[in-house]
Order: sequence, then C-alpha cells, then structure tokens
Amino acid sequence: MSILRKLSTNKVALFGLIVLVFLVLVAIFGPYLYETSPWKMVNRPFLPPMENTDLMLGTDTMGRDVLAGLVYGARISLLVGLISTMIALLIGVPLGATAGYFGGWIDEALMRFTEIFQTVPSFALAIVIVAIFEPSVYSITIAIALVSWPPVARLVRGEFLALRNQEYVLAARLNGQTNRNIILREILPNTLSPIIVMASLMVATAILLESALSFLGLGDPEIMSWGYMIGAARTVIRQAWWLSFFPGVAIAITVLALNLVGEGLNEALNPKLSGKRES
Amino acid sequence: MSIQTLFYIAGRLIKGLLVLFVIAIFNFFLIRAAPGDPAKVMAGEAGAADEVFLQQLREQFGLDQPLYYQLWVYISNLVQFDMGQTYRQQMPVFDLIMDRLPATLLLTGTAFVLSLGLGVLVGVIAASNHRKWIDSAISVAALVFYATPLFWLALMAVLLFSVFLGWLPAFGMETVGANYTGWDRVVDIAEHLVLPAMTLGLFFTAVYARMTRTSMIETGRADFVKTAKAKGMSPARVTFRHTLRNALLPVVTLAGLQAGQMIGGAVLTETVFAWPGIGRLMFEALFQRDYNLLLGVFFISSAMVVLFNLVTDIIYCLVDPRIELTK
Amino acid sequence: MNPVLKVEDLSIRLPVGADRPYAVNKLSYSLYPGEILCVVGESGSGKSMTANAVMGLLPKAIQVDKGAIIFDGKDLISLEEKRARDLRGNRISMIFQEPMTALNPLMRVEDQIGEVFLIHSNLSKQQRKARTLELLKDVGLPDPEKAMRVYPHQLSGGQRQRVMIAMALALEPSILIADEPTTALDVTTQAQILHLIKELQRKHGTAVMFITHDFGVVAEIADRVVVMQYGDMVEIGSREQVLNQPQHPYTKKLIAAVPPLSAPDREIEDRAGQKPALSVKSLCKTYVSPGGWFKPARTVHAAQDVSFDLYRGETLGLVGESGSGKSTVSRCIVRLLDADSGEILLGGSAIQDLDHKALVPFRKQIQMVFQDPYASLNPRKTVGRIIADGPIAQGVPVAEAMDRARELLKLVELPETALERYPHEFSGGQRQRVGIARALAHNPQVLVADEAISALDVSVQAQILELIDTLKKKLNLAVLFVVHDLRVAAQVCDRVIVMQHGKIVEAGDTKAVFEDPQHTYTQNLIASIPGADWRSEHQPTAVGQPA
Amino acid sequence: AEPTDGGTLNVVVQPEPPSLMIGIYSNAPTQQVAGNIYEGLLRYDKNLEPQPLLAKSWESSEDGTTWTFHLKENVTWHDGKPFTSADVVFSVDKFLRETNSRLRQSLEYVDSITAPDDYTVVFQLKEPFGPFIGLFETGTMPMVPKHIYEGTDYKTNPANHHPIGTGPFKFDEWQKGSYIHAVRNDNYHQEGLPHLDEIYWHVIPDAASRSVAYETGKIDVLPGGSVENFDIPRLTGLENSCVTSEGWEYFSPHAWLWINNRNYPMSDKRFRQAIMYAMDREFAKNALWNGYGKIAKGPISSKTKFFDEDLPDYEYNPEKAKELLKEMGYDGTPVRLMPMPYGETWQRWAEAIRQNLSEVGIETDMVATDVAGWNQKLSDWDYDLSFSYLYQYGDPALGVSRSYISDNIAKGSPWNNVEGYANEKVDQLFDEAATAFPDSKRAELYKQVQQQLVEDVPVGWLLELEFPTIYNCKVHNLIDSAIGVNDAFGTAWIEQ
Ligand SMILES: Nc1ncnc2c1ncn2[C@@H]1O[C@H](COP(=O)(O)OP(=O)(O)OP(=O)(O)O)[C@@H](O)[C@H]1O
Ligand SMILES: Nc1ncnc2c1ncn2[C@@H]1O[C@H](COP(=O)(O)OP(=O)(O)OP(=O)(O)O)[C@@H](O)[C@H]1O
Ligand SMILES: [Mg+2]
Ligand SMILES: [Mg+2]
Ligand code: NI
Repeated sequence: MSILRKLSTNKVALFGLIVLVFLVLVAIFGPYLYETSPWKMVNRPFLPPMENTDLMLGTDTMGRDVLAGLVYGARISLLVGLISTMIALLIGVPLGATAGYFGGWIDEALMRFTEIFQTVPSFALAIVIVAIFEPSVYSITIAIALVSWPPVARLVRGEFLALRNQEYVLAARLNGQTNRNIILREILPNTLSPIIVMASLMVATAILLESALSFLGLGDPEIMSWGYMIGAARTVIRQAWWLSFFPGVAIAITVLALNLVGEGLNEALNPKLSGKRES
Repeated sequence: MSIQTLFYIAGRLIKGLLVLFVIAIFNFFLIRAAPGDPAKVMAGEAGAADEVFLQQLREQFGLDQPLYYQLWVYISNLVQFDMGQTYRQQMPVFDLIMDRLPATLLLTGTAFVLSLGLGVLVGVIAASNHRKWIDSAISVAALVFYATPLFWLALMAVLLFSVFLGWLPAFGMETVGANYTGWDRVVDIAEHLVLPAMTLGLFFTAVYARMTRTSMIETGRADFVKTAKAKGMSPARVTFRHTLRNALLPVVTLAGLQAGQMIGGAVLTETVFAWPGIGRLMFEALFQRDYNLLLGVFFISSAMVVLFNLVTDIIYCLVDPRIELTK
Repeated sequence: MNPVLKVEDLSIRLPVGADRPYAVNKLSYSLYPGEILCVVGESGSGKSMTANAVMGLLPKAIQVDKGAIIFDGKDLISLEEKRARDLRGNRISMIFQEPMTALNPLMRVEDQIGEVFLIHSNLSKQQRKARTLELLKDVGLPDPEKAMRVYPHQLSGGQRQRVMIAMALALEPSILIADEPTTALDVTTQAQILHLIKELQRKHGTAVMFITHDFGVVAEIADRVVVMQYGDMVEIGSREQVLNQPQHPYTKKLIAAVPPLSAPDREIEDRAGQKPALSVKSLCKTYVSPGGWFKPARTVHAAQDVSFDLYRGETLGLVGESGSGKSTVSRCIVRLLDADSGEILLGGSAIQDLDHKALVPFRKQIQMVFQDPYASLNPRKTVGRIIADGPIAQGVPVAEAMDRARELLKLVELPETALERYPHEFSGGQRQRVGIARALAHNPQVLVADEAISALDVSVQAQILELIDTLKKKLNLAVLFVVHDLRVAAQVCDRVIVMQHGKIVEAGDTKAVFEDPQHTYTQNLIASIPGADWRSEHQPTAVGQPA
Repeated sequence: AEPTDGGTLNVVVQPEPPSLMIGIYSNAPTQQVAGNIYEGLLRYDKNLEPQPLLAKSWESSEDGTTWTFHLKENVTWHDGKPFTSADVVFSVDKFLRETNSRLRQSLEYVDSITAPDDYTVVFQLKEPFGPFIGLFETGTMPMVPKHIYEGTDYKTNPANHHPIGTGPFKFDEWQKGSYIHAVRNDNYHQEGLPHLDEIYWHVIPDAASRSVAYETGKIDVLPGGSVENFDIPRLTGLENSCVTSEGWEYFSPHAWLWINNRNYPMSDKRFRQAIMYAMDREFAKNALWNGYGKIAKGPISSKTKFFDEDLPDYEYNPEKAKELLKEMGYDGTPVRLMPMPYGETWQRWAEAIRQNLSEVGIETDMVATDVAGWNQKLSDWDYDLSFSYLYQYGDPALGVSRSYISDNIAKGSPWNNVEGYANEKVDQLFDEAATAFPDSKRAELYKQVQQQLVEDVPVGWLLELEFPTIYNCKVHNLIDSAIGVNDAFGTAWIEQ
C-alpha cells in the first residue's frame, strides 16, 4: 500500500519498523526457540554478562537467565501494550465518534464523562486500580486502558466534529444513509490515520506504564516482563547493573521503535507534515 | 478583566466542583473495592491482633457503619470542605495534605518550569535548524528521553551524581537536622531539588521540545510569517516575534493539561528520591488503606488538574486575543 | 523610461518529484515606474513563484536555476541576504492573497505596521504611531484610531486587506507586488480594494506587479499584462492588446472562458398553471450562538421570509454576497438544516417537518452538488461506490446500482474505468463531474448546486457549466444555482434571486435584473463587478461565444 | 574506649510509624522510635535475662504466683511529674488491658495488680505463668503517664501527638514524611545517660535510597530489614561500616510457610512433608539472605529457651518429596502460593520455592497482594500456601503456641492458628507447659510438642531469620539488649 511505500522512503521510520518487526517476531517465536524458562535457576546468582557463553547476558539475583527473561518478557510487554491500546480504542473511538457526530447534549454528556477520567491523575488512578484488583496481567492491562482512552475519545471527537460537516458526509446524508453507516463507512475511515498514529504512540506509552507499575511492585508475579525485571533488579542496581540495564534498554528500544514508526506514519498520513510543499 | 470573564471563571469552577464531586463518589467506591481495610493493615503491622482490637479500630474509624452511611458522612463532610481524619496519623487529612503539598508543588513546579523553558528553547533551536544535523541530534535526544523509563533514569542519575560524583544529595528535600535558615535553606533545598526535578523534567522537556519543534515548523509555513519576512525582518526576529508566539499556543494547552497530571505522575520520582510530597503520601495511603487520606489526595490532585486547566484557559485567553472566555 | 525591475531569463527549478521540472522557465520582462503590470494565468502557472523570487522568499527546497532580477542596478538573486533584507518591505513590498491569515493573529494592527518602521527607519515610538495612523487613514479604514488598537480577527476581510496595503506602502516602496489580493473578497469589497490600490499607486508613482487569475480584474486595473502557462510566459502586451487581440491560443482560451457580463436572451416560458417542482414559502432560519453568563446571545438572521418557486427545466440563480444566507437557504431546502419556520414543498409534499426516516423516500427527488471538489468526495471510497452508495442505501441491489453508476459516468463524460479509481486520481473538474453523477444517481427532479464551480479554474468552470446546462435540458431538471459570481449567474440562470442579510431583495428574469436592477443593493453589486465594461454584450467579441 | 557525650544519631525508620503512642500502637516502627521515649519496668540482655530499668529489683514467691517489683525513686516523666506505682497500676491494669491485645492475653493469668506504696507494685497471678517475667519489655508493657491519660479516651488523647514518657530521649518534632526528632532527656534517671544529644529517625520509603543514604553518610544506622538483603554485603564492605545480627534475641523472627491444613492436598500430612523435602532452604538462605540466619528445624527458635536439639532434619531431598507425593496419590492439583508483600526478598523467595515445588511436580499459582490484601486473605483463610514470619517473644508460651493450638483457630487475624491445625495432644501439652513450674518441667513438655509438630508439619518452617543491623563504626554500644534497635539508645555513644 502507499502508506507502506511512503514509510519505506523514510529511513528513520523504516529502521523503527524493522526493529519493531524483529521484536514482534521475538515475542511470537522467541519462547519456542529459546526454551530455558526465565524462572529456572540455571547458574549461580549474579553471573555477569559475557562470562558464560550459554548465558550471554548473565544471571539475576537467583541465578536465572537474563536473556530468557528478555525473550519471554517481550511477549508480555508487547501484549500488554497492544491489548490495552486496543481496549482504549474500543472505549475511546465509539465514545468520541458518538459525541462528535451527534453533538448537542450527547456530546456534552459524553465529554463530561471523559473529563472525569481526565481529571483524575492518570498514573495515580492506574496504581489504585491495579492495587485494588490485585496485580495480574488483566488488571494491569485494564488499568492502562482505562487511563489511556480519554485522549482517544477527544481526538476522535475532534475529527468527527471537523468531518461531520464535510461535504461528502453531507452528501451521504442527502443520500439517505443511516447514521450508523455514515459514522462507520464515511467518517471513521477518514479518521483512521490520526487514530493509527495515536495508537502506535499509545502502545509505547502503555509499555512504559506497565514497566512503571512493575517497578512499583505492581506487576503480575506469574509472568516475566521487562518492567518486572527492572523492578526486581532495582534493589541490586549497584551490584548488578546488567539486571536493570538490559530490560531498560529493551523497553527504551521498543518505545523508541514505536515512536519512530508512529512519527513515520504521521508524516506519511498527514499531508500537512509531509514537508513536500513547504515555504 | 471583564465581568464576563469573572462569570466564566466562576462557571468553570462550579463545573469543576461538580466533576470533583463525581470523582469523589467514584473513588469512594473504587477504594472500598479493595480487599482489606485500614484496621487489618494496622493489626498486621502490630504483629498480633485479635478481633477486639480490630473492632475497636473499626469503631474508631467509623468503618463499622454501613457503606451508604459512610458515603453520606464522607460527602456531607466534604461539602463542608472537611476531608476527615487519617486513620494512621490521626490528624485531619486536609492538614496532612497541606503539609505535603508544598513539596510536591515545588518539585513539579520546578520540573514544569524547567522542562517548559528548556523544551521550548531546544525545540526552537531544532526548528530553526530544520533538517540540519543539530535538528536531528535534538530530535534523537528528545526521542531517547521520551522513550526511557523515568524511574530508570532516576536510578541512573542517583548512581552518577550522588554516589560516584557525590555532587548532589540523593534523597529528601533538605538536610535534616542542619536547621538552615534564610538563604542557606534555599540553597540547601535547591540542591536537593536538582536530581528529582531533573529526572521528572527530562521526560517533559522531551515532550515539549518535540511539540515546540513541530509547532514551530508548522507555524513557520503560515502566511503571516511570510508577511513578516516580506517586511525585511531578520530571521531571528521573525522567529521570536512572530513564529514562536503563535507556535507556543498548542504547547501552552498541552503544558496546562500536563501540569495537573504531573502531580499524580510524581509518585515515581517522589518514591525514588524520598521526596515528601503527596504522590508518595497517596502511594502509602493506598497500601495502608487509609481511605480518607487516599480520597483526600485524589480529591486535591484532581482539584489541581481542574485548577490548572482553568489557569491554562485564562493564560491562553491572555495570549491569544481571538479566544474569548465565554461558553 | 528605465524599468524599476528587470526579470531576465529567470528559471526556477522545482524539486525532484514535482509535476514539472521548472516552476518558471526563462522568464523575461520589465516593470516600469508607475505602471500596473498584471500577471495572469491559471493555478500553478508560476505566478506566485515569480513574485517570491523577486521578494527573495522562495522556499528552501526551490532554487533559482539561472537568470537575474535586476533592481536598482543590483541582481536580487545574488544579493547577499542582509542587503536583500534592507530592500524587503522598504523598497519592494508585497500583499498576499489571504487577508485572513496574512496578519499575525496575536499582534495589534498598530504593532504590525509599526514593525516596518522599526526595521527600516529610526523613527521614535511617537513618530511611528503617528505614521501608522496616517497610513490607516490613507487606506480608508473607518475610525483609524480605534483600528490601531485592534487585533486582526476583529476586522473584516476587506479591512484586513487594507491593513496589509497600509503596511506594504508604509515606506513608499518603488515596487508593490500584490499576489491575488482580492481573490478572497466579495465583489463589492474587491472593487473598493482595487480602487484603493490604483489610487495609492497613482499618488505615489509606485510600480505594481499585480497577480491575478481574474480577467475582469485585469480589465479593471492593468496597464500591461503578462500571461503565464506552465511556467512559461506566453504573452505580454498592453491591456487592450492582450484582452482584445490575444495572440497566443492559451490566452485566447482563457479569455473565451470568461463569461460576458450580460444575460443572453432566453425564451421566457410561461409557467402559469404548471406545478412547481419545489416551492419554498416564508422560510426563516436564525442562528443563535449561545451567549455566556449575561452575555447576549449573538443572533444571525440567515434566512428571513424567503419564498420562491422552482419549476422543472429551469435554472434559478441565488446570488448575493458572502454571508447573505445563500447556503443557509439551500441547505434548509435539502433538509441538511432544519428551518425555524416556513414550508418546503417538494413535488407538492411538505418535507420541512419529516424526520430522518420519513425523509428517506424524498431524498431521491432532491439532490445537491457541492462546492469543494476535494472535500465533497470521500477519499477512501472508489468513485463507483461514491455514486452507487446512495441508491444502495435506498435499497437498490448493488449490481444494479453499479450498472447505473457506469451509465452516469458516461453521462457526465467520464471514462468507465473511473469506477474503480479513487477521487485523488482525478482533477478538480473531473471530481466535480463525479459529484454531479452522484447527485443524479437517484434521478432527482431538483438539483441544488451551491457554488458548484467557484473552486475551479475558469476554463474548467465553463465545461462544468455546460455540463449542468446539458443535463438540465436532457433530464428536465429544476436547478437551484447558488453562485456569487454574477458573470456566471448572468450566463446560466433563467431567473435570479438576489439575497442580502437573509432577505430576498430582488427577484426576476435574469436579463431584466441585470439590465435594470431595481434595488440599490443589486445595483451596487453589478456596478462592483470588475472589468464591467469589457466584454459586455455591446462590445464585439473577438473570440467567439462561450456556451 | 571511654564513652563520650554529645553528637547526633541518624537512624532509618521503615515504614513511617502510624503513631508514637506505643501503648496503643505496638508495631515495630513505633517501638523503634518510641522505645527511646517510653520505658517498661525491665529490659532483657542478649541472653534474655531480665535487667532493671524502671524497676530496680523484683522477687517472686516460691510457687511463682506473687511478683513484687520495687520501682526506682528518682524517675520523672518528661513533663516533670514523678513516676510512681500508681502509673504502673494504671498502665497495666487500665490502659494496656484495653489497648494492647497481645498483653491482654497474658494478663488473663494475672489476678490483681496492687500498689502497697508509691514505689512498690505487686502482681498476683492466678497460677504460675512461665513467661511472666518476660513480659516487662517496653514494647510489651510500656508505662504511660496516668496523669495525662486517666479518664480520657486513650485513642484520641491529644498527648498521643506529643508523647510523654520516662525514657532517655524526649520527643521534639515529627515532620510527617521526613523525620522524627528526639532530644536528650537531661533529667534521665540513669546517671550519666544518655550520651547522645539528639536522634533523627529518617523516613526514606525506597530501599535503594536508604542504602544510598547510608553510603553517603547521611545515615548512621540501618536497622535490620531496612535495606534489601542483596545490598548488605556491599554496605558492610564499606569503610567504617559495622554489622551485627544481635538485638533480635527477644523477637527471634521465625519464617515459615503457612499451609492451609483444611484443603486438599495440604490436608494430607505426606503432602506437607513433601513440601519440606522439596524446598532448597540452604539455597534460599545463601542467595536471598546472604547466608544470614539458620535453617529452622521446628516451631521453636534455637535462640530461645526450650529449643530441642534432637529434632529430625528435613533436608533438601526432591526425590523423597516425589516419593511421598506418589505415595499419597497426589493428582497434580495446583496450589496457590502467596508471597509476603514485605519487599523484594520475599518475592524472590516465593519465586524460588515455586520453582522448587514445580520440580517435584507441584504446580503453583502465584497470588499477588499488597499488605492489606495479604492480611485479609490470611485472616479469612483464603490461601493455600503463604509466607509469613512471626516473633517468638522469648518464650514459646508467648510466641509459639499461638500458631498451633486449636483454641486459636478464629477468622479475623493473620497471627493466630491460621493453618487450621488441631491436635488435642498438642493443645494439652502447650497448655500444661505454659503454667508448669519450674522451667525443667516446661522443657520436657515443649520437647514433646516439638517432636509431634515436626512430624505433622502443620506449617513449613523455613528460616530463623537474622536481620543484620548495619551501622557506622563510630557508633558504639548501639545494641545492648535483646530487642536491639527497638530499645532505647540510652547507652549508645558516638566517637567524636
Ligand atoms: N513549496 C513547493 N514545493 C514544490 N513545488 C511547489 C511549491 N510551491 C509551488 N510549487 C509548484 O510550483 C508551480 C508554480 O506554483 P505557483 O504557486 O507559482 O503557482 P500560481 O500560479 O501562483 O498558482 P495559484 O493561482 O494557484 O496561486 C506549481 O506547479 C506548484 O505545484
Ligand atoms: N452554523 C452557524 N452558526 C452560526 N451562524 C452561522 C452558521 N452558519 C452560517 N452562519 C451565519 O449565517 C449567515 C449566512 O450564512 P451562509 O453560509 O448562508 O451565507 P452564504 O450566502 O452562503 O455565504 P458564502 O457566500 O460565504 O457561502 C452568515 O452571517 C453566517 O455567519
Ligand atoms: Mg499563487
Ligand atoms: Mg455559502
Ligand atoms: Ni477615489
């Protein structure tokens, strides 16, 4: 598609895309290829990286393989990021679309509702939700989704407000199309590019949020994630820098890649920024 | 300021209060959904407890009453601006929060001003060197800081500046026991402020830098900038007199939204740097199930958000003559 | 006389990937003191690019390939930036097309004008203020003292353009470049601004390079004319020469496309006894923008007691200045807006109170063609779907609807292959054809066209007008034609309605209204049309009759 | 070296105490600070032998039912009022009976408390109570001023914010969230004490920050448990850094795994034994506790009286565990494992044991909770396996029996017989042992209890914990009693 082509001309975005694809592959296939369980104590604790060729990235406080943690953690970080973003979209898009399309008191009511969620400090809310429903992938994902949908709703509402009086939408109304059809077929496809851009950045933010929650000890204890690794390693950061360093870098790279792709998409999808006609 | 503006502000405040009210009720139920209660936590800490002790505590906290009654008590007190007593510290929630709020405001305020100033500056530099190496360098740096977990950065900063270099204190807000007064105290607090404000601010610096850059580039394409150039102005003058002011408008909006959120977002920084602010207070209150305190912190920080949003709107209105504070 | 400005063999290269290698190719002409040189040509022909080159404001990506621009004995292209800056705004100044965006929204008028003095002179603050006031008086702003203190958004478009002119003339430049300064304005305002420019130019002996695509404007103010096409200068000469004896085929084509300002004779059918396809009675629509606390709500009476009948086979023009309520009326009629009161009878049935569902069957009978060929087609849909979706929504089977779409494409003279393509692959004129095809998909009886040609280049305009006319005859349509360009109205409408402030001030057969306007507003409107004398029907047309 | 006077001591307190009124709040951080302000009648040396404090001497009747205490005569409260026997009677009989649930249970054995004169107090017991003389430590039985509390609502008395005690240090200021400050009590009743001028307890919520604080010299004392175990070797390796595991003798924290005896498969003794064999406690001790502590053999800590040396060992033996599981026909039902939400070490420990159990075929689901949730789940018996550690308070009758006797099976507290173990024989033995007299008779009974419990494995004993206290070597005499940093720093001094 033309978006992909445009993306591929943007070297930086292409780099981000390649990194991202690599990470996704690791997340999907890593655990099958790298069978050491990240929980298994395979060697002495605090084995520095590069010392043992089987354990390139060393071992943690309990002699578990750091590389295994990274490989298994990729899955959960990406999954939490993706799913929470998806949930946020599922809440934010319909809400914003309804508000923006119908306007009037519906808009007013929905926006007040959104405002409530925006007024509560989001990170604090996430912490409380996770703590209250006890840390698990589900509660973490939902908490992240719950605090990240309002911007989506606002964005979509804004787009709908702008587009609902576009002439092609008016034409659809004149054609006697139902509101549902107009929302879904006429307007929504045209709001996709900013939504996609936003979503790509939201995944990045969600990964950061997950790691921050884990850092505070609010991670899912059942599952290896990068955030958990840093959280667990922070107390030994002085003895074993590599324990928090590698997952930290992994997060930073993932978030970076997502950002690069997001920005690339933004440039490819937003003609205002595509910079061709600039004066 | 016209009477309309005053009415507008009053209207906004009332709306904000309504929102806060709903938030308070929402939070009330949210927090009660958590397992355990403050009595259990205290009993747990005591290392020994029996039902009598728990019952005593619950009675003391009013937790033996039915939930709807507790809500009623809470709300009717709240309406009179009374947030109740903390269970642990046994002092008025409001006093405790006011004790801690200045620290948070100092931290977030400094970080905010720092990041806004620095971010805008860097963004302007990047935009005026659009597509040159310095632009790329700034963009990459901003992206990296944007992508790096805050807490990780904080840990690294402590490691470097406090432990290895020994330049800056690693925790707390002032040197305890030194009893500095006047200027010395200011310097002391400033020293303590550097690291937390820096870590908290770096992320937002990156945000503002990116935003300013985009906005500057976009505004740079506006017609009035062309007009300004056609007047024969120097590029620097065009940038500062015309482009920047207009480009700052979206940054101001974002900044206003984030200024409020920063308070809640300071939890991590306050934890790592032992900064005695309300973020930490909230975090502790949560684990101690100190309902009143937790609700109070939420209420106050939400109120801050409402307030900051209003202030942003007012600033926006002052900066942009097109906006009228009505509706 | 020595030229103040000499453009010599100027070529400006476009970046790779642009639609053509050169924005401007081997351009040479001179500008003499005290003359108005009009540069005309269709969109994209390189008019603005030339102006930008003179101002030294070319975008970074675009380079002057070769050639020179001589001013005051110096080549502006090789002049170092600092020296060039001294000239800009001082000796050479410029006015832009969009008065709405060309002023800094955050600065007071006074400061924006004062800035020019600040940069190029060492006047004191008081002196700057005094000079600014003088300038504002010169450009005829009402209450100049107050105008100094206001922000651009508090001024109307015409007033802003006056501010721009004041700013450009502040230091009595030798050259004023005006890049389509009146395109965005109403005819009456345009007339005033043109008059103002001409007057000031005479007073100060400024040389003006006036860029426009409107031959009416050329006829109104030009001394000499440069015609551009695809970056080439195809013709240069005095106004009379170019307008009346154009040499180059492109110029001929352009001029031919300009409709003459006189209504052709039409048979006036007697409609008595015929049932109108659409009948509007006492339509009222008031916009109330909600006020704040104690702030009075702003009310705009966009339609007041509007009544008219529209019969099949006729074109009814709805004219009037911007904001007069034309769009409001047309939208109320198609029920995109709900009127406050009044009756809308479509084929005899009252539709003004029907709800969304009940309206569906009536939608077929009345359709609309929109103004913006870019915004009126959903960019994510194929042309086929765009045309067919309406009937599909009304219950027509998909295959049948697509067949019909194919037919319609033929009808609007587009290739059948267009069916599978997306809107962005078409030019503005072609898109407008798609828009028409979509409107016709339901076999409507009434077609409402709101500024359906305003966004198009003149030559394309002519084609679309012709198409609408043909279709009208072929399908026996009733057409409500909303337009602000009186030349167009004169050509295509059987009857016209003139609106002002939401009211109908005059209505009647086109010819009658144009030749003998009754209402002062109509008179004023007609008098403001630029180049009114040129190509009125009394003059011999050297170029043949347009459609 | 000779003690020198003066100086400021900077100590970490973690978490920030809820209050300093030790009579009402008997948790560790409260005592750590308030132990310097309030005092009990006695203190205990590292062998748990009673030492005079507010009481200068004491004696008991032959049958061990009448205890007479003679108070010091020069003691004043921080507000200047004299401390007398009336204060003691008020504190124990009125105040603590109402507010201190742990003491309340022991006071069941006390028939009456009387004050024949201003400086004599007599405790009349209903029957001999073995651990009675171990009850007089500050945290268990602090003296509170009668003149301030009598007739008031103890919980809301404003004096709770400004504690008045008899201790070597006076409360000065509490900057909530930052520090608590106490200053020297110039009228202290022990001649020449205290040496220090003032003490700051710093509140630093993050463990890593606490170690940095110590490292940078801002903190002199890191009480046991205030930094993560992984940091201990590094911190003790610093120049001028001293470490001691003393000062926990009275508490003797005993870590174990609650095993919910009510549910299958934990209801099967063989399953519980299998767990004991499956756990590599040696590894955990070394990897997680830096080798500090001692593998627990049974219910009674080896540091306290009545420990039975001859108990059999449950050594790490996965094969044996598997055999036992096979024998009982374990069907692989997964069990829930609840870590203790008290820091990284416990989390890691849970992960390690989870791995151990999975290696013998027991699959576990990790349950994440915070402190409140953990308390709730334990006290509602809503768990399968859960970590915990309990204090022994110097005597099995105070700190051990509570977790095993069937009388103590009651929902609502995480500190009683949470596992639901009920064995009449054990009940009877504990009961007898508490009131038997003299100690040799008690020792015999406790030996039998230990044998029985180790056979039944009602809970999975893990480790006799040691929480090393790390401190700057310039501080001397920091710990000189069995409650370590929880006692007053009256004799501590700083080398100038
Ligand atoms: N920034 C730019 N980058 C690339 N190409 C450009 C840029 N600006 C203009 N062009 C191209 O240069 C050519 C001339 O443009 P110019 O703006 O001079 O046209 P114009 O005659 O002023 O048209 P209009 O009447 O629409 O203003 C066009 O082909 C246009 O696409
Ligand atoms: N949604 C609206 N809310 C408030 N006022 C409106 C709205 N739409 C139009 N108006 C006002 O109603 C008046 C008539 O507007 P309308 O769009 O009908 O004019 P028009 O004749 O079509 O003008 P143009 O030639 O610029 O298209 C104007 O003053 C306009 O500002
Ligand atoms: Mg142009
Ligand atoms: Mg209109
Ligand atoms: Ni005149």
